Amino acid sequence: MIRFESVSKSYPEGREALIDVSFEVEAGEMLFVTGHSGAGKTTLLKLVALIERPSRGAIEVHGRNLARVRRREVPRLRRDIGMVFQDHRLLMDRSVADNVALPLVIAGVPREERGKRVRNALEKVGLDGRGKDAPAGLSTGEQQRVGIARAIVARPALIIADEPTGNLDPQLSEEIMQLFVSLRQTGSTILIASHDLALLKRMKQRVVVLDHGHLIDDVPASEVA
Amino acid sequence: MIRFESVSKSYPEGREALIDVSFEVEAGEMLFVTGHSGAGKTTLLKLVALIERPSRGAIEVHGRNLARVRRREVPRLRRDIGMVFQDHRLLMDRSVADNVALPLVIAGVPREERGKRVRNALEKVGLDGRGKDAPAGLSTGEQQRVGIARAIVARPALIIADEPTGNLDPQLSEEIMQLFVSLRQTGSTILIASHDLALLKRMKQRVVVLDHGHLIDDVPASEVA
Amino acid sequence: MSTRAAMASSVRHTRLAMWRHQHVWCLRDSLRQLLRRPLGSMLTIAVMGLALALPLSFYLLLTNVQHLATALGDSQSVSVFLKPDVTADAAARLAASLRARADIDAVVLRTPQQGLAELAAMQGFGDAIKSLPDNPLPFVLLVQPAAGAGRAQVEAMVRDVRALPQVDLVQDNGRWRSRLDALVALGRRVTLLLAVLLGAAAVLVIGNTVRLDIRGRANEIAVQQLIGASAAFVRRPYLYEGAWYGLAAGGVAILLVLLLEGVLAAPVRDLVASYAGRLRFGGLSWATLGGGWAIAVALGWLGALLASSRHLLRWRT
Amino acid sequence: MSTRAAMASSVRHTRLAMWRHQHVWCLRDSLRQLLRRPLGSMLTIAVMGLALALPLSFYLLLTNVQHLATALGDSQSVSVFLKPDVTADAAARLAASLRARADIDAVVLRTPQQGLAELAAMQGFGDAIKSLPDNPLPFVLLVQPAAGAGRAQVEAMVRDVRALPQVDLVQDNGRWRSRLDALVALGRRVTLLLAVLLGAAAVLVIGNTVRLDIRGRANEIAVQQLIGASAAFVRRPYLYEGAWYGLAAGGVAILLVLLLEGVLAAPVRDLVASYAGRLRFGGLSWATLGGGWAIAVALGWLGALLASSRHLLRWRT
Ligand SMILES: Nc1ncnc2c1ncn2[C@@H]1O[C@H](COP(=O)(O)OP(=O)(O)OP(=O)(O)O)[C@@H](O)[C@H]1O
Ligand SMILES: Nc1ncnc2c1ncn2[C@@H]1O[C@H](COP(=O)(O)OP(=O)(O)OP(=O)(O)O)[C@@H](O)[C@H]1O
Ligand SMILES: [Mg+2]
Ligand SMILES: [Mg+2]
Repeated sequence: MIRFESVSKSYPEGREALIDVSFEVEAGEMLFVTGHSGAGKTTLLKLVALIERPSRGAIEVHGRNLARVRRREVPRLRRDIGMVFQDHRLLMDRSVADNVALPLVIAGVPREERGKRVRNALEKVGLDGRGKDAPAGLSTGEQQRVGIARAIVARPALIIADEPTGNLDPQLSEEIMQLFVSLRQTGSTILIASHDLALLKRMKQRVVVLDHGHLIDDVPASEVA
Repeated sequence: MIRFESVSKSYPEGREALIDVSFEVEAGEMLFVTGHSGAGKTTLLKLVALIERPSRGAIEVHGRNLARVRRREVPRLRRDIGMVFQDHRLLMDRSVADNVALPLVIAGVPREERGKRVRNALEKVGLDGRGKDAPAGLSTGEQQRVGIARAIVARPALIIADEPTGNLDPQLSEEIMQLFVSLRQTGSTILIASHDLALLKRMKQRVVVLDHGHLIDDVPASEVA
Repeated sequence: MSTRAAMASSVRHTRLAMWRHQHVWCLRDSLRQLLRRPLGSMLTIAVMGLALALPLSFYLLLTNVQHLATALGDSQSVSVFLKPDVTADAAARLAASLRARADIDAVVLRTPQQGLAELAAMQGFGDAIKSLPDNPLPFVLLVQPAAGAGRAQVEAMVRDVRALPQVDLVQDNGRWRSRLDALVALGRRVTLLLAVLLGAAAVLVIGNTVRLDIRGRANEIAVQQLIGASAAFVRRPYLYEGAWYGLAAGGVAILLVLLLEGVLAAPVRDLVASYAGRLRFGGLSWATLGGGWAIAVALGWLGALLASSRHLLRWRT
Repeated sequence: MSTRAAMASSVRHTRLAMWRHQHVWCLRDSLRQLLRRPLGSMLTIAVMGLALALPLSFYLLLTNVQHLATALGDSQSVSVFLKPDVTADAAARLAASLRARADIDAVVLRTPQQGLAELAAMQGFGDAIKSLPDNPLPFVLLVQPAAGAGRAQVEAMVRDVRALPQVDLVQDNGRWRSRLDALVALGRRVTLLLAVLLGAAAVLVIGNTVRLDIRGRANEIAVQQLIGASAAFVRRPYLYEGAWYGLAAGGVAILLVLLLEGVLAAPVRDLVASYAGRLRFGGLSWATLGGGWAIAVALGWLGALLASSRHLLRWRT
């Protein structure tokens, strides 16, 4: 599903966020990316979603070499990816339901169908009945869950989540992670960045560890303890 | 320094974020506020900083009854508070240094003095040399540290931090918390909301616990284990 | 129909439905955005309406000046005063010979009697002149230059006529008329210039508003793009917005012009009262107003197009 | 100086320094914000410049129409044609008696000889008239109504004069002049209206721009307020911004008007060539231009003031 081959990424100012990173994720697999603040976790996810382009190396997603993707094809590819952003990225002047519905609007899903699927997604993140609220009227953790609902509402083949539990208490964090695990059972590939080591240990999934842009460890699910 | 007396806060839509909360913080004391997502932690901090007003009950900060503070006095009171926001609240179109300098500009500190103090604050959060970068060019954890630098740069008597380590890895989280503890030694009163129970246990400071708006526990520093 | 054709048609149908759902959403959404800040939208509409009303007003004024010029008659004519000793016969012969010229359309012969009567009527002391023992006036030929003759040709003709032995004096009435024509032409050019300038201003106003609107919603656009919205999808509400601004502003401009017509009609009527109904105040035709309105919508759309294209280039992904 | 006074002075000094540091920061900052988006700023300035240039242009045109009217002379005068049998003596006596009236400023007596000479010169067939055996024209009195007399008073006077037994006919030249005056007055009113409308439009343009700018920077404002910035501090850069827009737009407007002067001067010179230098094209004075510029700055400031006050009310804390 995803293959990184000696990928490096340096930002314009010469900062090297990723250095010679290689790994592979099978379709339907779940992978955690961890590492210290500034290690390059977000950069790695951004490369998969075509938000950034690698400086060197090749990335393959869904059998496509991302280097060959032309700019006008990007939107279509992104529609197959559900992404949870570290800073939520909600539209503050729309209701929670409108935020969650956005991927469906972009995909041209009819109105009634949208309503149904939005309610379903909000229920999954524990925000049933808050569809009409403004995001500003939610706590940060609640906003984070709206972002998660938006990422899963269109049932994408690939889900990318950047620190999806950074603003959640330990118990809710575990619930949300379990939600991702259950999505995996419906066939989605899932890629999650997180620095919550305690949580990762409990999830017992494959973990890759970044350190100053280097991939320093790749622990299979069976060895996580 | 801070006294809450049977404070309740309900938001316009009738949601009760805090219910009958009472506690007291001495000048120079450090207090953690914890609780699940949506428990009311942010609301509590907002009341102290006059960002929200209580629905019932009285709040006293620095000997002033906040109910008696007129609107045009608010800015002056806020200048005595350094606040770290859960969503950072950086100005994305200014450099990191400009962001950190903002409280000093508002206080009318001369230019050279500003530069010195900004460099000093950035150093404390481990971002020396990144003053000229744009916040968009920082990882989320780095942005969070910019927010912390901005809160402490004007050496306020009261520091309020909302989830200041939500985007930081365990090691850096501890370093930042130690920074707050050290600020306490220079006489500042410190109020921090966090859901990182493991971290709180290690810090060994007083903790109050919120649950659905109720203050359900108040653990003195000596009893934290 | 083969299975493949049926499938292709079904896919096309789905695409169309998708596209329709997007458009319906976008229509509602852009209208909601405008209504969300009624004051700001009204400001923009008022400014653009004013910018469009001005060239229309000038066009209105100019049309009426042309009316005036036309009503004042085809005064391109040239008066040829013959010497006092030229007889009626000789005058008629001369008139006929001038009529034969290619650069002359018509020649009217005016007798001394007609001239005296006219002079008497004009100067207001008819009795005095009528009591003259003898008519001192000569024969006069009113020469109408060929239609479409330029100023230079008319003046060449005047020189020719002036050189004739029977001619005492030639008075070229066309001069003031050509001056008025020059004035109207100048006015027309200024109006055109103004229309272009203010049309551009209208595009700028809308473009600027949409641009600032886009800037204010940069975050929303970025989010849409991150979620997989195409450039066309992101841009569509702004184009609708521009067209709607144009529609409203065009309406305002037309109202303003109709108002101006109403305000001007009365004083102009008084002003031209002495022309005894030969002049009337002409409003703009419905076709002109409708065309202006359509142009307004197009300008709004154009402004939004420019603003949004410039903007979308910013986000490289 | 007591210790307390010294301390108070020191505090005041510090306050002043604080205030100065804030202003310097804000000046640099608002300029930087404008330069950051040069195209957008230029658009706004162009639109506002155009809005300001229009009333100035109208003022320019109107000034020149008034020039024209003045150059055409004080034609409020009334021509009084006496009966043919009135003698020179009787005419002089009548002139003297009219001069005594309060509603008449001056009376000029024109003899039949002068009238004939004038008629000859005017009508272009001098020889014919000069060869008349007898002068058929009467004495004429050119009566100048009292300065400041209204139309009604002049007409009452005309009625009086018309009733005199010696008078054959009264021709009131003032009529067309009063029509022109009415036209100029109308033009002046239209220009004033336009100036007010377009001044308002300029305020709206700036206000709208600043408003949208504030909207686009709502997050920044919220952050500043959370950190303890006073309303004045938050508002200041926008006021500077508005004033700077006004300054630049005023400059543009003045350039446009000077350009219009340049463009119009040549054709107007041609147009009035026949008036033999009695007319000249008058530009706007430097005082007018300077005043216009100052008003532009004030309008920009005002627009920003309105936009920012409306806005700041939104954030209640
Ligand atoms: N502006 C608001 N309008 C309406 N409801 C609000 C508003 N802000 C917060 N709330 C509600 O009040 C409750 C408490 O919110 P608060 O932000 O204080 O929670 P929190 O403890 O900070 O949660 P988190 O850990 O997720 O940040 C939540 O249910 C939230 O939805
Ligand atoms: N747009 C950018 N321009 C320049 N430098 C960048 C940019 N984005 C990230 N960086 C830098 O690249 C490095 C890796 O950033 P990244 O966001 O991938 O870290 P991260 O692992 O997600 O950290 P965190 O846990 O704090 O979110 C950091 O040093 C950061 O400053
Ligand atoms: Mg990150
Ligand atoms: Mg919170």
